[in-house]
Amino acid sequence: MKATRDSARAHLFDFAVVSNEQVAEGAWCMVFKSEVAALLAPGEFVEVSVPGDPSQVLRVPLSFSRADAEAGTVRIEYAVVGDGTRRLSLMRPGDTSTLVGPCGHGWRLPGGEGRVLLVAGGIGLPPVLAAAEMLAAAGRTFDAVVGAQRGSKLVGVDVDLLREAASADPASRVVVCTDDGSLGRAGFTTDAMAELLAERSYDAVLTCGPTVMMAGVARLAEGAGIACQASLERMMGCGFGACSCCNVAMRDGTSRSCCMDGPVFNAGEVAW
Amino acid sequence: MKATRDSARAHLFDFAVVSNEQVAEGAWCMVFKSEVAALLAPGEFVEVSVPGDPSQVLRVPLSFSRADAEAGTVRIEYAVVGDGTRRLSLMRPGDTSTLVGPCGHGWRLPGGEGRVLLVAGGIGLPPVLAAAEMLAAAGRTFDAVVGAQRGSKLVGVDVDLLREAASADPASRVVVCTDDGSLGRAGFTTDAMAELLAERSYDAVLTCGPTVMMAGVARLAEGAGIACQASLERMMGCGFGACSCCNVAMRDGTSRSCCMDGPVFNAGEVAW
Amino acid sequence: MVSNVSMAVNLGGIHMKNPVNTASGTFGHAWQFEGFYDVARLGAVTCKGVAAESWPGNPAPRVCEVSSGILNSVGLENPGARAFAEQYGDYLGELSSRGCAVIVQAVGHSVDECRRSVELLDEVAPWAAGIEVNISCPNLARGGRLLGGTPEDAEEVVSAVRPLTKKPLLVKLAPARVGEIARACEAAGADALSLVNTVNAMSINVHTRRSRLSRPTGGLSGPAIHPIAVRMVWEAAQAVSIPINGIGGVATGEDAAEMILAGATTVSVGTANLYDPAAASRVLDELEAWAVEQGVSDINELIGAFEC
Amino acid sequence: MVSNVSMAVNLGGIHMKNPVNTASGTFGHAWQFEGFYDVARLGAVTCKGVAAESWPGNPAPRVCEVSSGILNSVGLENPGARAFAEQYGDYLGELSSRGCAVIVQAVGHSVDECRRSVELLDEVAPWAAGIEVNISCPNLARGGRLLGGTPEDAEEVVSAVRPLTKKPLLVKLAPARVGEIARACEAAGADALSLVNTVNAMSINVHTRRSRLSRPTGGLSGPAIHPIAVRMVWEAAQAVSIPINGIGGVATGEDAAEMILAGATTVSVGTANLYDPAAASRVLDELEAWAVEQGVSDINELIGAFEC
Ligand SMILES: Cc1cc2nc3c(=O)[nH]c(=O)nc-3n(C[C@H](O)[C@H](O)[C@H](O)COP(=O)(O)OP(=O)(O)OC[C@H]3O[C@@H](n4cnc5c(N)ncnc54)[C@H](O)[C@@H]3O)c2cc1C
Ligand SMILES: Cc1cc2nc3c(=O)[nH]c(=O)nc-3n(C[C@H](O)[C@H](O)[C@H](O)COP(=O)(O)OP(=O)(O)OC[C@H]3O[C@@H](n4cnc5c(N)ncnc54)[C@H](O)[C@@H]3O)c2cc1C
Ligand SMILES: Cc1cc2nc3c(=O)[nH]c(=O)nc-3n(C[C@H](O)[C@H](O)[C@H](O)COP(=O)(O)O)c2cc1C
Ligand SMILES: Cc1cc2nc3c(=O)[nH]c(=O)nc-3n(C[C@H](O)[C@H](O)[C@H](O)COP(=O)(O)O)c2cc1C
Ligand code: FES
Ligand code: FES
Repeated sequence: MKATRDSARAHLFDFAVVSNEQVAEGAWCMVFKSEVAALLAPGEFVEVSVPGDPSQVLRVPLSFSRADAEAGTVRIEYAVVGDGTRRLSLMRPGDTSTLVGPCGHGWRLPGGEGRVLLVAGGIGLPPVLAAAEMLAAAGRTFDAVVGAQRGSKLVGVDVDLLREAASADPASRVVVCTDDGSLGRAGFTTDAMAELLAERSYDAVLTCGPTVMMAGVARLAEGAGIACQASLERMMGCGFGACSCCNVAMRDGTSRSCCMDGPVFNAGEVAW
Repeated sequence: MKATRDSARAHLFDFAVVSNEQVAEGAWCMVFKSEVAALLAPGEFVEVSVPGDPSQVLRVPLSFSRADAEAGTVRIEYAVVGDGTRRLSLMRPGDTSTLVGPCGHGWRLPGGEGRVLLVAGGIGLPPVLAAAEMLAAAGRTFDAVVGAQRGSKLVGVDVDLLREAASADPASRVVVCTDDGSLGRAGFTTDAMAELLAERSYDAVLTCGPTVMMAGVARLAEGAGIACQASLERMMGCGFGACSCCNVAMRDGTSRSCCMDGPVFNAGEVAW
Repeated sequence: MVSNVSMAVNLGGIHMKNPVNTASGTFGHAWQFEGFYDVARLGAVTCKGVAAESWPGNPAPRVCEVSSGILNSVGLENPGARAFAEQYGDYLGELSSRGCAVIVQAVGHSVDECRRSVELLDEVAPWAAGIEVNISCPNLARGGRLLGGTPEDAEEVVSAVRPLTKKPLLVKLAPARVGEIARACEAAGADALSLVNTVNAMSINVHTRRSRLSRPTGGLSGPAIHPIAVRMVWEAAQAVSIPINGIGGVATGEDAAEMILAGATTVSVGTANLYDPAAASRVLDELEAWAVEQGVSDINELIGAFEC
Repeated sequence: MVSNVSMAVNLGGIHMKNPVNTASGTFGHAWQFEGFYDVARLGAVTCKGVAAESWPGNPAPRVCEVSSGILNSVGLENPGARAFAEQYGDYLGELSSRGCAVIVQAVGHSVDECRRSVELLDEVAPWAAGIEVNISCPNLARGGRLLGGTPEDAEEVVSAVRPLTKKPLLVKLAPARVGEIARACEAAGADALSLVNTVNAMSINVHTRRSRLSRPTGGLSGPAIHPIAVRMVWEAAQAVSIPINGIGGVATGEDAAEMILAGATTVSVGTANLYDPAAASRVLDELEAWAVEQGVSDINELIGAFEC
């Protein structure tokens, strides 16, 4: 595609924290108010500037679980894994900063009319919830597998919202699993997925989670001949195509930009 | 002098802000609680770590106007001139950080029993107030000249405390002057000083303020044959003798450490 | 901002309406910034380096954060000169007609490859105001040796490419031996110099004992290198009489002003674009405000006006 | 902290009970830190450089702040070797008997001056565990050229001073061409190398158009240079087989661990001592905790254990 002056989608916005609370072991949920809310599509992300340490210059890329255009609010969930996310967890209602967005290329509504399978692992849940709400709004049915290391790490409120999104379809199944069996069934998301694949047929699989998990999901989907979209993570320099830091190696030997061509890719094209 | 293991006076202390308010145009006053209070002598200083910007590593050297050993509190006054002092002004009661102190070598009680003249310019007032209280406690009499660019920049509460310290001596004079005449008499501190020197005799002059002012004060004192102590400022790397960044050139061609040999020097020895 | 200070400068034949440029590799192909401000307000933009044929670059991760800066190991990934012009030429040509000088950058793994990329760019980018040849990328594994790491090597590359274009030729230097190398480039016919490129550096994850990048080393950029870059611009400005485009950790108008005082004619904003996408536009406003404060009528009066 | 990891290392004949050292010029003469912690816990301390005769250093201001670092232009002010030993010898001798190796540093404006200061230090500092010769100070105006700026110059200085002491001889390098210069120093008989010294840099007050120091340039130190220093330690470690004392922006145990993984046997804490006076002691605790976490029984197993 040829770039034009109008190709640029990312803008700079202010945001103001509405709430910011711990929702699971190591996981926080923040709702903020920002004009970006009206522009975000499921699976896209924002680049947040976290106050408090000017020696750490980069923004933090974050997906969202819900963007409410009317209320002008966005809900993000994040794991505190380093200093940027730690400082993010210290922001209080009323605190303000800036973000860049919308960034990236989100979920594509799968073709066909059949059932969709969602597979989320750990902090990969937020964009999968956004996908569930997108599917529900489009009148599509889906099942979901949600996994975590242990129950205490699972963002329960997201699982509830996911069930809510699925509730129009009585046949829908939402399977929770944990590595240690402390909540739901014991085992990996891929185990649960394999069982579902054996029982039901799906038009598409949408997944987000740790890379190893997504690679497994992609393999299963490919084996079953089902189209699969995966939301990838990369260390990012900018989030809007300026630096080429976020490359994703593709099976065909080419390289794609995670922040422009992704973060959602056709899983079958990625060199896992 | 030979260094020994016990020569080191500076320690690391926590402090907690009790109050922090603007007291004049561009000037703030902070009272904090810290164990260093019991160790500080008038004219010494502390090196404060100001939170909020890890990219600015150095501590800020600050004199104090009063250290209350019993209450465990220290009162500092500071001008907001750059980012460190700006961040200091944002600290709120209850906020904590660390400081290094006591630093330096403070005022020496002047020999003799005669009257002492204090000359303070701008934000040089805090250590001069500490000197006034030291003199009062020692039963010594003094006059004071306090100058500022304009009235709005003068820390009035310090001038009041200075008057209070002088109040045991009915003959004491406290002269306020401003460059633009907006408060007290119009003119420089050195003008007022010259008039006082013509009228009264002094055993010693103690001064702190802008370098040009102190150089003028030192010249007048020398002309009148009066011993003069001046509290100098230098850009500092540490404040406790580790880096040699704070040198003061002396008349005899040698160089002294502002943070160890000073900040109070015999004005007559300094190469102004 | 409307002021009475003339901001126009001449960078070795590239006429810029103001001294603010962008650093190669940190500004995409410029269109990405149209959502943040009108890119045409900048004096110039410099595009990501391109080779004659496409390069894959290094595996991920390509970036990590360090104190006041970042390390990158992008490895000059690029689609090749023809694909570059195909995808971005229309936009860049339009940007140029909107009054912003567009500088394209040529890279190569050898003198010959540099020659081919300059030749190709000269052909496919008629809208370009100038061609910059990058003789400095620290990510380029070339027997461990930079394309222009010594005065002799630099002179060889510049002499080789100089005859291939009539456009102003800029040479982008690595942050080492800049005085000598600047002189060699000038002697070989460079019209202007860009400096500095990133500083070779390293960051280790002490838990895994591995590099935080996919390569052992990467290039350090951002505020951390600014004082080093200013010193090198000063050194180069004293060594040559061709104009200098100052690069390294410029994030504010004051940073840009330091570069100009040290002897730079123009200033490129780099890493700051990534975390503060409006940075270059803000730097321009702040730079102009500084020129006003300094009481000059022409920003050219401030070039090299450092007093020592 | 009591752990089962052996922390003792041998820096070219200097036996240290742990790898934590301090950087010359940032630790006074060590006694200043006794108010912050028991200095004898450190593996070693390195004293400020001294010449045969006293040096005045540069005028004020000698320091300014930049992003994640400072610039200094102290200019090696020192009282001369005899006065140094006179004032600090008793304390340093006692520190040495408390189990902390004391390294003294020799400086000179010429090869001959270096010779004289090494000779004098060898005489007046019998308590010293080793002598470091600083061939790298960027503040030393010497026709614009560093004492050991090229491999040839470095070899000349080291060869000249080597015969003058039986103590372990360390050589402190500037941050340029470290691989080649490290090899030259090793060939000339150095027992160990310290690197890096500060990076020559510049900071201009754009309102006054003057340097923020009393000199046009100064030396950059602190966290900003850490990734550059780690890379140089790695480069030097691959070039020589004598041990390396890694210096540059070390403020945490992780910073120290990076140096060790890159090939340093010991690590010196520098600028961090100034703003965080307990830094070196804390770095020691954090480094030991890291070694425990890495599951080794001897810290020596981690030297150069970077996996690339
Ligand atoms: C498109 C995208 C969407 C994301 N959405 C979410 C989300 O909704 N919720 C969430 O918790 N996290 C999300 N992440 C990951 C999040 O950006 C990182 O966890 C965060 O940047 C870490 O910053 P830090 O300063 O706390 O940690 P650091 O100290 O910088 O790093 C801690 C650890 O996190 C890894 N890391 C750092 N940055 C990234 C990154 N950009 N991508 C992957 N790993 C990284 C590092 O390698 C390191 O192991 C997303 C990442 C991307 C690229
Ligand atoms: C012993 C001593 C005692 C001091 N006591 C007081 C006091 O009681 N109240 C007060 O307001 N200030 C005092 N100062 C000055 C104070 O330390 C500086 O104003 C402060 O460090 C500036 O920091 P900043 O980050 O806000 O400004 P910066 O942005 O660092 O600098 C702003 C301006 O202040 C100057 N400056 C910075 N640091 C110093 C310094 N250490 N000494 C002199 N000038 C400096 C700079 O040259 C610049 O012009 C004292 C300084 C010393 C050395
Ligand atoms: C992600 C990234 C990619 C870069 N790519 C290039 C490049 O293609 N060609 C080049 O000459 N310099 C490249 N550079 C170097 C910059 O142009 C610039 O010289 C350097 O980053 C210093 O400036 P800064 O500190 O403002 O970023 C790149 C820098 C970064 C951070
Ligand atoms: C104020 C100051 C004074 C210094 N004096 C010396 C010195 O006398 N001799 C020397 O070899 N290095 C000197 N250095 C350099 C340090 O020893 C060290 O090599 C450098 O600062 C890098 O380490 P750092 O980033 O941890 O500070 C000095 C550094 C500073 C900041
Ligand atoms: S993160 Fe910069 S291009 Fe994708
Ligand atoms: S400020 Fe470091 S020695 Fe005085």
